[in-house]
Amino acid sequence: MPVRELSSGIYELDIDDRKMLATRNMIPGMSVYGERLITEDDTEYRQWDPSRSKLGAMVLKNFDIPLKSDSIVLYLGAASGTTVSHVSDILTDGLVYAVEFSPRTMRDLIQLCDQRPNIIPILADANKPQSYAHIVEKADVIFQDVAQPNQAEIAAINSKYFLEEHGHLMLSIKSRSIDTVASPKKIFKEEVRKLESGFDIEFEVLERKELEPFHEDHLGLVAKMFVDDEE
Amino acid sequence: MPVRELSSGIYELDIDDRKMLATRNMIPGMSVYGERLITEDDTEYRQWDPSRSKLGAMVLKNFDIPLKSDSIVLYLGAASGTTVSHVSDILTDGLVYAVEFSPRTMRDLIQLCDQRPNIIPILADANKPQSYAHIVEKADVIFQDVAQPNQAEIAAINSKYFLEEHGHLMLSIKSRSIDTVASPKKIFKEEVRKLESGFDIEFEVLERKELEPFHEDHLGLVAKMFVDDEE
Amino acid sequence: MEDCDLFDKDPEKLAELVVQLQESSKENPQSVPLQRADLRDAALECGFVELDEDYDILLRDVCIRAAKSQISQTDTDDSRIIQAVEALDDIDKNVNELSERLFEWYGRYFPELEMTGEELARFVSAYGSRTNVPEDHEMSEKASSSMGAELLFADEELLRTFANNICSLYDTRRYIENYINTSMGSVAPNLCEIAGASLGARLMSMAGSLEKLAAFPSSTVQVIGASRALFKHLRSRAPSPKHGIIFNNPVIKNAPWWQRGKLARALAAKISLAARTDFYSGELDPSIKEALDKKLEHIRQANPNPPERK
Amino acid sequence: MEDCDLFDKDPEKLAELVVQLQESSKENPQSVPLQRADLRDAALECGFVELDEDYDILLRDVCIRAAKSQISQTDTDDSRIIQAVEALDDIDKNVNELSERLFEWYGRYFPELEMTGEELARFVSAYGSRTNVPEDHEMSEKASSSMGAELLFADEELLRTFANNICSLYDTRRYIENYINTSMGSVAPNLCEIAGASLGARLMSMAGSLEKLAAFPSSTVQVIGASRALFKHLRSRAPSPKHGIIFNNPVIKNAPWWQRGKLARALAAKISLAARTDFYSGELDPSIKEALDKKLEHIRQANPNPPERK
Repeated sequence: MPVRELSSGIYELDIDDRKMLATRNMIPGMSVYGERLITEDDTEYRQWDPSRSKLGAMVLKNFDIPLKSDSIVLYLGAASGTTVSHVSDILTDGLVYAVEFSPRTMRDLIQLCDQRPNIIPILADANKPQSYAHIVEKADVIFQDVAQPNQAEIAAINSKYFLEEHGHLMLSIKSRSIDTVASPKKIFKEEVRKLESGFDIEFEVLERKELEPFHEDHLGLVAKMFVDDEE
Repeated sequence: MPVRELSSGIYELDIDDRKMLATRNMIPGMSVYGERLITEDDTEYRQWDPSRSKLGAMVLKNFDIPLKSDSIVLYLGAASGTTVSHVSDILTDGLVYAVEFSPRTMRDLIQLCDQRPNIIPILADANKPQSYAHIVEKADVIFQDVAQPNQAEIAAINSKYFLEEHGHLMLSIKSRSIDTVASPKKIFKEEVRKLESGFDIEFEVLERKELEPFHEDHLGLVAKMFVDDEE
Repeated sequence: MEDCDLFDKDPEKLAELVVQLQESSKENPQSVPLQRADLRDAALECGFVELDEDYDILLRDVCIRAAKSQISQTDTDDSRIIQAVEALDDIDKNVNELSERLFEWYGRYFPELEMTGEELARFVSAYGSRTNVPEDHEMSEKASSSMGAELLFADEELLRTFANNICSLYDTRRYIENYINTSMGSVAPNLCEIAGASLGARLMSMAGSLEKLAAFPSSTVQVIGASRALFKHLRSRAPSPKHGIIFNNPVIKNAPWWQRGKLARALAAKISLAARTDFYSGELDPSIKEALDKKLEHIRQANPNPPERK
Repeated sequence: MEDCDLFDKDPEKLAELVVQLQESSKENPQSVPLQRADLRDAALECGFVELDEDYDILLRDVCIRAAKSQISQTDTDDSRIIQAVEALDDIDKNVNELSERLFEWYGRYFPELEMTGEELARFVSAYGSRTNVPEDHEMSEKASSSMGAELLFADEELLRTFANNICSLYDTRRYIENYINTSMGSVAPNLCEIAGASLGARLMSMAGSLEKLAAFPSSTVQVIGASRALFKHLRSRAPSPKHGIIFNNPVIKNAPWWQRGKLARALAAKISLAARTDFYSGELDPSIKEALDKKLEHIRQANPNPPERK
């Protein structure tokens, strides 16, 4: 079975002539959310379903994924940990701070944290980064997937607090959380404009693509902060 | 409130500028299937919903309805008696033989018969008229609404047994019971052809109209038997 | 018209007569001539009734009695099993939904429990608050270190009552299953032996009756249940069905994939034969099972390996 | 960096500290400077931990404990009532479905009974076969002349067990209702007085919490529940909703149609005020009810007659 590494810690497996996205399972034998486990050459892989993960979809949409094995990641909108578990697989020497707002969802996420040593759970509102600024350190990558109307603003204030000077912001923008009526294209344009010049920090957008067919009306985006010399 | 008699025992009421089909309630104060009761000039009427009754739809589609107050009616496919109850209202001096095949449905129909003296229930298969030929007399009108593939044939054999020489056959043909794939128009044409010349008795079709918008893919039809001199 | 005297006017007896006549003429279209004496005229003529209205009243009374008596006879052995199968399905569906609510509700107090369904309901019913879990219980450690909230007494009582309801429904479920197993053994012994009690009952339920199942060709028996899944598939997003419910039989389910089609055909043929034997004789015929086993063995031996890829 | 000595390495205490810091800084964006000491560097520098990995392990332990402790605190008084309301809805739905099955099943044996729901379940549970209905029972005549089939003993036992399950669910339903009534009186006394316990609980459930309900403008309170019906209307063929659930309050429901809009606005305003009072003070304030009654009376007096048709 051919295995190809698409990006650091992210693999493409060929099974019965069908390609499958996967990460190496940090806890062999343990399936997190019912996903398939495949063993090849003594290594166990976990299937990564791009239709259940914005990050997974971004991989298949050929984004340059800035995650390395030793990255520090701040993950905003961790939900019950489907994607976080794959990030955890990738960060064999790194750490992911997983922020989630709903106590009910955090309950499931904590069960995942109990098994995996590189996830740090934080029950908090991503709108209020000051409430977890005591704990979270500077991050190489901020990944954000929150279903709120002010997605760009949340990205900006968290980047101000936590993004390393040369770090990357990865964003999944859901148009329907911002406006249920307006056209997604128009919403995406406006959100990109905000990121580029709408706040007191500015971003350089490196890549942007819609995440269809995996996720309808979602834009994937990777950006870097402009480093302000005055600061 | 204006009341207009559309046909013998069938009324159109004008309520708040909306027209409503109705019959005079034989058992005042009693609603049979949750339909509305309206009293005007000491007479109680029962609303007759054409979307729940093929016969009701035929009235609103301006068919010439051959029912008189003293008619003898053979009703094939009586179901739980929604339409039969209105026929019973119309036949103040007549009688309706109500044939139904399903014991479960007959249970409900019998509750109706217990209240109304002019309905005679018969639990039998309309495909086998000989099984109720001991009981049923010659009828002025045969009304048939059965969801079976051989609808025309059932009409023919029952007419042979029970229809008066100058009596009327009223038929509701459901195309989807005959063929789920073929076009309703084509099916209706073929059924009419069968009635006109497909059996050892022949019918003269007096009126035929589709029952939309009250019932989709249903044809309403009124016919007379050709009286065969040899017989 | 002297026949009149043969009958008395007892509606009960007349109703019996009507049912008998109906039954005896049902299968024979020629039994009743088209040109026959009009019953109403005859009754009036011979003075059996005096007035038209008397005839109407008597006829209606007789026909209502006849229909009622026919209805009461529809409670056949197979129809009772079918009712039980349908009740079982309803209980399954509803007990699942109630169990999910219990899972959500009790999860606030012991999220680490990882139990669902009956196991969860029995646990909550037995212990209530996780502080009541005995030390030697395998969940004891999880209970003491749980992130769940403290369960107050009033809520504990509520949750236990609710869990008891769910346990009772699971008990009833089991009771109905036993009923089906027992009844199938006497009502349809051959079907029971060939298909198993549960699958046999379900086939009868989907066909509508043992009589209808017996009338199906075996190719139909093979896909019974698939059309239901097909509707479900079309309405919701359930996966599209490949086979009828007979594929739940271990003979098929545990077989390698390349043998399944052939085994299913053989099984369906014998199920069909078993249903017919049950309907017409009602006696267990061990030769059906013997023939089936032989046939299945033959198929297995003739197809030991998967076919080559084309 | 001498601060280090102030803390010991007990993860439990550190977790408490984390939760405290989080709570205290939540509402104040300026409380934490952008340029702040890196906790990891500081911890390593002052020797609080020796290695990077030690820091990771400790931090994770502390954060998991903090999150768990925050979760266990989410079991608030209003959230318990909301759980009960949701359980009530689930029980309603499922007990209805099970009752329909009992109606269908028992109908074979006593179709004339004309009972449904709890009444039917109590009847079947009490008598089973209709031959057991006592002579002085109002159904006695119908029972003896029924067209239903004879109920055999095995089926009777099954039906009674099933009916008992349904009765127990109705009992639990009532138990939960009482729980909601009692709890509402202490958790949200004003909301309870103005809207009634059941409607008040339902409003909280739909808003998500007492806090959220208190934050809604009264115009929103007036239509809570309508959007739910709207979704239902869009998905299935349910009728389109006209009003929110506050229209279930007798004040509105029993009013003539031309007064309803005005009364609903007044009621919604006071419900909103009541929710706020409950959330911020928790004490019953009788003046809200007095003001509401006055306002309602005023509306009734000012609009005695239906408006003229245009």
